[in-house]
Amino acid sequence: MIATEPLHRALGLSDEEFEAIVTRLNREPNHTELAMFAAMWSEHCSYKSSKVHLRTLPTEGPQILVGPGQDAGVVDLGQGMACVFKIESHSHPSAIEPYQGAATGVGGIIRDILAMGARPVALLDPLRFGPLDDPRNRYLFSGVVAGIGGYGNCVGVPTVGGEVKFAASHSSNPTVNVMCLGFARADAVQTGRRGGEGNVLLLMGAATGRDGIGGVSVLASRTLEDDAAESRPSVQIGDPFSEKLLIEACLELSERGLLWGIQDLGGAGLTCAVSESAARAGIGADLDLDQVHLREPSMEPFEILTSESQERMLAIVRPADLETVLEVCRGWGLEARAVGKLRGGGQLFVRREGHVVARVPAAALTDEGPEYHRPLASPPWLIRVREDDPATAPFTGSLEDAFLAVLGSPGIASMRWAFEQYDSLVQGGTVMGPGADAAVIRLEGTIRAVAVSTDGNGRYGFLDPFLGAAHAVAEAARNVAAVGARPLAVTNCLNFGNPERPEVMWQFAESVRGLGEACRALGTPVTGGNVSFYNESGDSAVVPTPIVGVVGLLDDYRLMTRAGFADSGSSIYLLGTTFAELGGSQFAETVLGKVSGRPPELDLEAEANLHSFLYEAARQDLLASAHDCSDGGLAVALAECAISGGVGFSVSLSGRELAPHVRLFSESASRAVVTARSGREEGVEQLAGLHGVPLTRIGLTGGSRMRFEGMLDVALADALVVYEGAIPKLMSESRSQGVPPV
Amino acid sequence: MRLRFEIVVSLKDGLLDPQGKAIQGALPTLGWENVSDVRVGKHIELVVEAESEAEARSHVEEMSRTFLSNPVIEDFRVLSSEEASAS
Amino acid sequence: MRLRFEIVVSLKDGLLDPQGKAIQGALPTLGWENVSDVRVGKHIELVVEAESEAEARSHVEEMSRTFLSNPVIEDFRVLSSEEASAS
Amino acid sequence: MTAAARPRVGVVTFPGSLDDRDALRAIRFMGGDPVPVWHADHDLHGVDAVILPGGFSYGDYLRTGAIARFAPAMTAVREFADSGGPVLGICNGFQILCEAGLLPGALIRNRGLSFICRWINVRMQDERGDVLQIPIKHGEGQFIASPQELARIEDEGLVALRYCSPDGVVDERFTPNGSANAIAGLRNQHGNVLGLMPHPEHAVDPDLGPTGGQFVFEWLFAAARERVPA
Ligand SMILES: Nc1ncnc2c1ncn2[C@@H]1O[C@H](COP(=O)(O)OP(=O)(O)O)[C@@H](O)[C@H]1O
Ligand SMILES: [Mg+2]
Repeated sequence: MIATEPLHRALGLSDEEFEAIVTRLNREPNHTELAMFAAMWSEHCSYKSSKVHLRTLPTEGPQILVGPGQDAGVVDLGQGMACVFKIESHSHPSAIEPYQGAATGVGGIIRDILAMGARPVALLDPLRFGPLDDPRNRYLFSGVVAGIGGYGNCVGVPTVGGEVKFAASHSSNPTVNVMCLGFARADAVQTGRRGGEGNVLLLMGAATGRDGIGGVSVLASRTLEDDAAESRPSVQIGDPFSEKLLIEACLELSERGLLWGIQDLGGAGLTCAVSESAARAGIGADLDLDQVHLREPSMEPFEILTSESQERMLAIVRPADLETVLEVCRGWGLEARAVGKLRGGGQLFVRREGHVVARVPAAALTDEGPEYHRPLASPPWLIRVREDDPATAPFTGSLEDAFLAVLGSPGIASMRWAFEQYDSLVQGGTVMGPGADAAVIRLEGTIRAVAVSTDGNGRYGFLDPFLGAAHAVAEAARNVAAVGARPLAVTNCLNFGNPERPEVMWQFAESVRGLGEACRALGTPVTGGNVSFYNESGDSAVVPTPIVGVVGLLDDYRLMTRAGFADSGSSIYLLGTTFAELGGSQFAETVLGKVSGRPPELDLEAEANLHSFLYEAARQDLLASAHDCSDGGLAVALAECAISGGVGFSVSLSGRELAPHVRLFSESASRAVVTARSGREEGVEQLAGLHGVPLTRIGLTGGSRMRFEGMLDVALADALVVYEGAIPKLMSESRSQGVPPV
Repeated sequence: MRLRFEIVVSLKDGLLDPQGKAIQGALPTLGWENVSDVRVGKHIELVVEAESEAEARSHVEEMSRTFLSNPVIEDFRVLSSEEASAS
Repeated sequence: MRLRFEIVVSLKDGLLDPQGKAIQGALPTLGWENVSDVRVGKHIELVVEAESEAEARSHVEEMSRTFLSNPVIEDFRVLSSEEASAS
Repeated sequence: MTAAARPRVGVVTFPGSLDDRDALRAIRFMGGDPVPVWHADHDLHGVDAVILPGGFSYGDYLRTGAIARFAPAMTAVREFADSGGPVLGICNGFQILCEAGLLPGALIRNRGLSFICRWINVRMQDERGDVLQIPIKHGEGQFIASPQELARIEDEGLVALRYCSPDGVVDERFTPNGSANAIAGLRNQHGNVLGLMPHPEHAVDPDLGPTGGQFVFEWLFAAARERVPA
């Protein structure tokens, strides 16, 4: 760092941004104020590069109770209940310290749900790493998984789903996203209530320390170069035990009507929480830093204001309730201090030792940040990559070898190694846990349940960011429909490289366009999400990685469908149509060594029809099993049905116009494999007709082999070894790369 | 020669130490009101086979830095060494 | 007076130490073939306020026996003490 | 219904208990009267039986169960146990019972170090030798004891459950955490205190999976009824 560099640049603000602050304040900001602006106007907090694109997303629908703009989205589950959900990225800290980075990511997203007044009931963890032949990637993978489990298990929120994918571009840039769901009574959802002049700001939970200072500006709003070591103080240690106490205390306060409002402390710490609380109400606040419970007494005002110490919440409390609130906190063994008050007049006054150390309009921090239309340019190399269609490449190898190779590829193989490290059962609501198309969580005391899935396909995003994002929505919704639920709404985490590069910005804009189009067509509005930029090192950015979480509703979880073949002698149907689509497929990557061509086309109407068929069929109890068809194509879908049910099959895949390997491994969208309950075949066929879903009876379940007539024939037991054994085998040398966390 | 080493790995100053905090929090109710500043780290004991004490120590230092601790969040100290009996 | 103590809590000899074993198992693949007998324990640092060093030490011993270690499986050692600065 | 028919079963919530609400729900599901007990309570509200639930009391940061055992409610639990009251410790509850000396031995990090959440099979160590399907979910469930203690545990027949294969074969390969002698659950000499690593409260409702846990609640309720004259 050059000694003469102006402070604002060191803090990540551009000269123009600095000028804007001066104009807004009518004077130069002091250092404390500058630090507050730098944090709030960082990419992570202000969404300055993404806002103009995110605005195009569909956000409304009768089922949406709360859309974007709050800590988390909320959908109506009927019967007075609501589901609160949100996804967030913690990739940057995880790249430096995988265990703690992932652990604190879990803690952060849980507090977003809590800030809506909901009990956190489930976690999902979509993850991306570089290939596992590199020990560093194994270290990151095992550290992140241990960290998610370490925090989630101890805080008592079950981790019920997620996904893990591998790609070279994630080698130094792992993607760590965590989604959390909560349940609340619809009328008890906290929505950042307005008004409240004179109300007390109560800081609850952990002491504020120096760790995590500048997390948003240092870690999440820049690329990570070799200065990773300097980012150290931004990495924090999670304390799930304190978080558990925080959850129980907040829920008790909320149930007893003692909260006027509540806000989590995440990026930009106290500055963000206080300025948002004030600005949302169109007022100001007094904040007294002397009242903040510090871990290190010598902290500077700017440190206290921007510290991102974990396990803290800011409650807004009526003065008359203060004593009772403090008592509740004491009961849970939680520290709580009144640190300020909301006041009229829009200004945020910050005091330390009796002096005003900062005075800024709250709204200037939260709402008046910069907004950029960054230049876009599609990458020139993409044309060439797309022209190389793997479906036209000759394939003369053994279908059986190809099948086993695809089944055992890390992107397809069972992730039991990871998800068995997660408590998926705590809270007693898990009707279906990890390893299924979607996780299913029941609402206590009812037969209703929520189904949820997160998805994203990096190869598709790389080859066509528009289609990639649309496929992510389609696949996540298809997974939810496959268990018999009606998809309701979407949350998303957009993981990209440096937005100042036109190529990356183009990828981003295209992804948002794809996301919007798919959400509109499938009737699943976007309720919120998170953008994570600067996921690159050197000049290698992550492939466009939009992760989509879809939440759906099951009226009666006893009618839920499972993927596994349930018994012998059932008719197996393929729903949807198979085309010669190997572009970006798992087969092309694993067997042909190519990530090229165009991703499969996506007919969103056909997709929507498939979904309504699937949840209608479940509701009418027509299906013995249902499984969506995606990565690895029909061959993998059938194999997974057989492995998960422990029942083999025999199918005949017709379609002379397609080569056998294309019939097996094409990843054409909008398909699913179902079996009919015995005697309900006609019902299945009729319902498919009614919904306009193409249906082909391809064979029967039974036996202990996977038979694709005229193509290949593999023992179920052999396939099982490949499918279950792949990840443990890759990870076995790595068990102790790095000291296991205490 | 075979030398036994003791190594302490502890969280860097300034980082939250949840273990220390939990112990600290429990002490007053157990009647230990006069105890404070609790920090918890790892204690690792191991035996190194080397030509000299200096060589063994340099191995321990390197192992501690690259494997036994995570320098992003932890510091380590090599406490002591002593001749180890044959195992 | 305020005294800082260091305490080591380790699994009793003869009991299997899963963490030590895991580290031990990983060392050869990392090129440390000359390392053996790895044991992992806890290192606890704390400050005691007392009238005398002897009194402080007796507090630490008792706390270690009744709370900081589980005598069924663990041994403890009070390593050292030193005057602590006021916090 | 009379108290005898519908036993009142307390569940102690410590800071960091996680499966307490699940235990309360399972008690109700199995036909008992669930009674929440707070760690700071000095008495057990006259319950007929008590459960120490799963979770991470006090974060389990020092040792599992090490802090929880000093809670006021534990004094009451100890008195209750000494007077023959049935006490069931599940997972963290088992760890607390060992720390408190109400059961022998200790539970340390799993053999493979990782947390394991999995449906497993355990074999009852009684004449019938039923095999129950119950989930485990723990990072520190490896039971250990000194050789003499282990011999005493076996001699006195204190082992209540052992990990086994689906058809009941007890073998190290089916012991997920490396426990000595495949021990999954233990009782005290009087038979009224039972600790186990598997979670029976997550295996009672057929809507959610196998129901091997019902057996454990039936034992607890029977023991409670035996104490309370109808
Ligand atoms: N990819 C996205 N799509 C839609 N809304 C988004 C997206 N990313 C962020 N948002 C919305 O922008 C707002 C700010 O997000 P964020 O800073 O992550 O919230 P928080 O301050 O609670 O951490 C939220 O309402 C969020 O839902
Ligand atoms: Mg938030």
